[in-house]
Amino acid sequence: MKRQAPFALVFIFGIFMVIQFFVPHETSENAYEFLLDWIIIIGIFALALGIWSLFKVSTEKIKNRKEASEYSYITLIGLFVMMAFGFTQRTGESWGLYFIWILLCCACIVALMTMRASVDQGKKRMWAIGALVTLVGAIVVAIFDDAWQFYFTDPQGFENTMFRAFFDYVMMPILATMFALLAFFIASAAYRAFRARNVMASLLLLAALLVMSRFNPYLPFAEYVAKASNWLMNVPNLAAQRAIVVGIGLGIVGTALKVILGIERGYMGKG
Amino acid sequence: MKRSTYLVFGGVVVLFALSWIFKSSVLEDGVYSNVWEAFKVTLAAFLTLAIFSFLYKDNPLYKFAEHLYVGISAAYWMCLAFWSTVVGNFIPRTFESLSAAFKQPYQPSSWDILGIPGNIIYIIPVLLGIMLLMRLSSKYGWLSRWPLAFIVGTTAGLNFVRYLRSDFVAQVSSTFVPLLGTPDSVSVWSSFDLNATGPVVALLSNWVIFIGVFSGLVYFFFSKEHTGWFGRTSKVGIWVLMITFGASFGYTVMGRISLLVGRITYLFGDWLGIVQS
Amino acid sequence: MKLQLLLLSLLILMFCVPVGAQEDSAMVDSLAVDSLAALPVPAPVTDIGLSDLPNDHGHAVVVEWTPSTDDGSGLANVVGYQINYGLSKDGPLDSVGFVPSASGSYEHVGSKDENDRTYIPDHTDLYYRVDVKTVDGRLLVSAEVAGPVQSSGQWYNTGRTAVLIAVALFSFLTIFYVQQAKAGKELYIRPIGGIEAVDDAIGRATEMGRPILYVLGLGTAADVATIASFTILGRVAKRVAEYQTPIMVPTYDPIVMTVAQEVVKSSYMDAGRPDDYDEDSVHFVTQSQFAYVAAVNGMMLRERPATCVYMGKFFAESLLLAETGSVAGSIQISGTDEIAQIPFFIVACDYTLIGEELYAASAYLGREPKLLGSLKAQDWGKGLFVVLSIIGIILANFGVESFGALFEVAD
Amino acid sequence: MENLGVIISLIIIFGGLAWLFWRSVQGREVERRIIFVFIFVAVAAPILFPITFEEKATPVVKSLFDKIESLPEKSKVLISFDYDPAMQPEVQPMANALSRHCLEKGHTVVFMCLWATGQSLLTATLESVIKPEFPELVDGTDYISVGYKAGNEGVLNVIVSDFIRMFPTDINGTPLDSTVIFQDIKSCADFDLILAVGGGRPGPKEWVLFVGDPAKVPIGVGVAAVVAPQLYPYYPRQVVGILGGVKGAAEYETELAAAHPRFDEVDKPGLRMMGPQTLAHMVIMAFIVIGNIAMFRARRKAE
Repeated sequence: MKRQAPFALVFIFGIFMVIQFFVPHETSENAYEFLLDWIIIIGIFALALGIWSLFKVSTEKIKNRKEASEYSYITLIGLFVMMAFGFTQRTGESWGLYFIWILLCCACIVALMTMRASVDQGKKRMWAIGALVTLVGAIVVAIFDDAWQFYFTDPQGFENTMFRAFFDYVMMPILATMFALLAFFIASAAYRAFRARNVMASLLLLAALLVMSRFNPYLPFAEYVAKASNWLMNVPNLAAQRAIVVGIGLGIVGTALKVILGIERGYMGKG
Repeated sequence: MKRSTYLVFGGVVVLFALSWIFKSSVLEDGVYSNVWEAFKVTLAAFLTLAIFSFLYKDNPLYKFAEHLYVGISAAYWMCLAFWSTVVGNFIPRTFESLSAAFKQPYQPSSWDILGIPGNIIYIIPVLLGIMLLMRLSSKYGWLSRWPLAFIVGTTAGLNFVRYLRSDFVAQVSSTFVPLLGTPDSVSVWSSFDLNATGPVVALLSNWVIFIGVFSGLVYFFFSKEHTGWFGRTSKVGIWVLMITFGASFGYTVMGRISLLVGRITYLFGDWLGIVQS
Repeated sequence: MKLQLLLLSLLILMFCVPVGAQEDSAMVDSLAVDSLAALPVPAPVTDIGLSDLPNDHGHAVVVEWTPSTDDGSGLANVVGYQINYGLSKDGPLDSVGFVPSASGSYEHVGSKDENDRTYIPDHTDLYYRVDVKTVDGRLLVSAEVAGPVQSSGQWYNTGRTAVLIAVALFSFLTIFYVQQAKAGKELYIRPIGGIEAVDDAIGRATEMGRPILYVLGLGTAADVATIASFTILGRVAKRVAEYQTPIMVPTYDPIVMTVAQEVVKSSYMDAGRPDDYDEDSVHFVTQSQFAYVAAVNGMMLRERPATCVYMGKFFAESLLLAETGSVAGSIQISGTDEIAQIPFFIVACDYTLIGEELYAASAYLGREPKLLGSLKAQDWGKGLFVVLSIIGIILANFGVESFGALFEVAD
Repeated sequence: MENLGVIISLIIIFGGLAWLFWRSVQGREVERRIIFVFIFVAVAAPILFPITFEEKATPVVKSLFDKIESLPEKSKVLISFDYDPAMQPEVQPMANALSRHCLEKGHTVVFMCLWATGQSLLTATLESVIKPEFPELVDGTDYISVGYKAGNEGVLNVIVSDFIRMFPTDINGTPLDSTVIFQDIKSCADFDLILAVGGGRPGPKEWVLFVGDPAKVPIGVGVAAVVAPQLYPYYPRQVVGILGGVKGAAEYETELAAAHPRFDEVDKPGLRMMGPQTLAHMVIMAFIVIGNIAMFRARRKAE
């Protein structure tokens, strides 16, 4: 029962989705939308598991004094502060004691993490008291300060200046810069790997050089280079893509069928 | 941490503060927004440089930016999931009073299964979700396989038919290109004309497409030994693949450089103000 | 800040301009009616035909007509046609759509939701009228109201028969070859470079006393590439458990994390070392693409894995991961079905499984003959593709188009 | 000062590459950080000191330029702005350069758009390019903007035989009948050249199919880089010339500045964006060559 029931579920829902594809009727369509909604809802619970895993791994790192473990504090402070921003918003013009509250929250998180990470019982108790005190302080501030408030029923948090600022000036620049690192890596990868070692590598190298040289204004035959690279991108590329797509399609179909029929069970750890 | 680390860190903080002060004095507007705007721009520039420093080697600045980014982005996705999925997707389908509390228009399901109204059925995914959380318990951990089985089964069925359709059946007819003539229907396939505008080059392109697809597929044959003519065809196949991989690598360079141009323009323009952004 | 302002204003522009421009043209249009009212009136449309849209869930009707004789020829002053519909022949009809000149049909697809503005009831009489819109913005109301017609949903989509046949054929082939394999028939599978490398790479990590990094990519558990990757992970984890080498599996999706934990745990049990399994070896990072990459890159440079395996769905981060891996001095094995990223893996990794090879690897590594059965079926699929293509190409040379139509699949 | 910066950075880049090249002949590899520095300089230098390369116009661009150049004065040209702000960085430079060129040659130009979003971008060109740079030209006599009309391909179907029927007035509400320009323009067939700038649908392709072919008017197009390959099949029979992406714009700007020195001074966004791209591509290609030389030399040494 424990081992077989999940595979029965896989089979039932798999076959259902296959049949659904051929039935355009409203009932089948509704069932389809229903099932997709279910997956999304299960995903929410999974996200909770994920956040728990992030918290646990971060504290374990500190506990085991792994390399760069101090930085785990930054991760968790960032996590909880950003979440706090996402659910609060000021009610008037002034921020009141908002930033004191944020600081208290940070202190509480640090105390909690250190408590979890410390081995010594006495220290553990001390940090537990610290966490409790800051927590009470944060709650008191939250109750008595009415310059800002929590919003759980309406996405005011997205409008929070701090939330926006963290998104625009912390997340976005880092994201764009990580993406921009590719400009450097594409160069170093090209240098390292485009070597005419054998026929295959030479073809790879020549095609790349040809396409890139459409940016060289001093090259003779510039027009033919541009045309040839256009042709490369249009014709052989189309052919290769189609061959790969058909292969991938069949691979996906074959694997999915094996999963539905219970032949492939590796994803449940039973290879 | 080593002493040099502290020194570097201290130096960076001082530089950051100097840049902040300088920036606040340059910006116009009220004093408060001045300082705040300058802080934000300087912070973004600092984080940009911290990520770029990874190119030299792993260092405390990169570690700082990395860990901060992980935490903040996880929280961001969590908030997004709460507002878009829980509030936007789940709550309106459950109860009218609950949707009213979240100021969402109530979307009752217009049909029912065996007389059970649609909104009650939404208890099932919640139960499955709770079963997933059971994996934290060692005794009932096995229950968490059920929701996973549900997800995998549903999506396997979904992908099975959809990929069979889009990546197989629908691809068949697109290879039907004439190889011997009727140039008019051909010309769409080609952009390579060498001013000979023409049927010849277009036809050549069709041959290339045909041979490329054919030999590429032969390369992907697994159950036949790649020897003899079969092996030679598969070799042609992998050559065609390599040419196109090289070409798309070369083609992508342009886009990546544009991204870097964007970042450097931010540093020189928005932050340092030495070029027009 | 300037950039933000610019973006914001562009965004506002994008939203405002169509509305503004629409109003503008409406204003000009009314002007035109005054000054050019003397223009001749184009002929109305004729022969309006109505039918239920086939192969759908209902709530949709196809309207067809013969275009006005002044469309493109004659007076040539027709810009398009406006389609109107209503529930009674005499009652008011609502405008539902507009098509440009020279077109003679319109699919009126409505919502199935009763509260929606565009709702069309099923099994109810509907009436349609097609009006002609002229260049000076006038609408010439047609006298002919066609109808009634009823829309309804179907139980079988005839446009998808080609897929049904493919499903039947493929399932038959797969089951047939799996049965053959179970019966003990030997199936030949050609060697695949990347797969042979996996075992060696695990051995290398053990010798060096360094961990193995396994990246499942950005796919969710809904992507088959990720499912294939789970099987490969199972195999790798089992070997790792036998050699007692640490494994690190940072994940991007929480559901993928739970499945991966399950896989690794079972593999350790199969290897007879359940106590060595560390739950935290498979952990969640974040659901943001580049934050995930930043963290994995940091991990590579700090833990210095001897081997990095990337299997699953990858996007722009492929090259970031693979280049950092090479800085860390790891042997790198990759496999993805994301076509745009294969070039980067080929360039930066030691071994790359191209597209379908990823799925083949998951069957191959399972080392169970019955898993290989599907590979044989896949090969038959490719063979069939080539044969059908050649038939189609020969027919295309003789101008036969109908063969291609057999493979068109309805939406 | 600026020239000095350009010279110094070019010396650094090419001098450095030459040094690495010499090293590679001795069979020595380049460390990855050096590559990173080169890429950074190659991208940053042209941003700091606008380095522009002489873009030699490829024949597809050159033929469109020559067409406009060779038309007799007072020829009638139609320019259509069929794009939205997302495509703007790529195609607006082309639209500006083409407008400049036509007006400088003394052609009468009619501006219009098939995209509602094109109207504001058209206004931007009128206000920031045409009015300041051609103060002597009169709206309504030398050029005219008729704006946007809803109807997509339907509009093209009509204007191919009767222009004023679709656009009775210009953007200011003046009846076109009363303008000087439209005294001898009745339909699209009366234009000597149509320039379609855009990248979506309806766009250049629709202009070719619905107007260029039936009315036998030469059409020149400016498109976003991703769409360019789709238009090549129409060149040179149905399309006079194609400007593809930033590169096409840059080539046209160079050609324009060479033929009409007064435009050497104006901002050339196409060329400006090409600087970092060209340098970075050249640096990457140079490194590929260096890597191969190093490999072959090292291999020979080992033997």
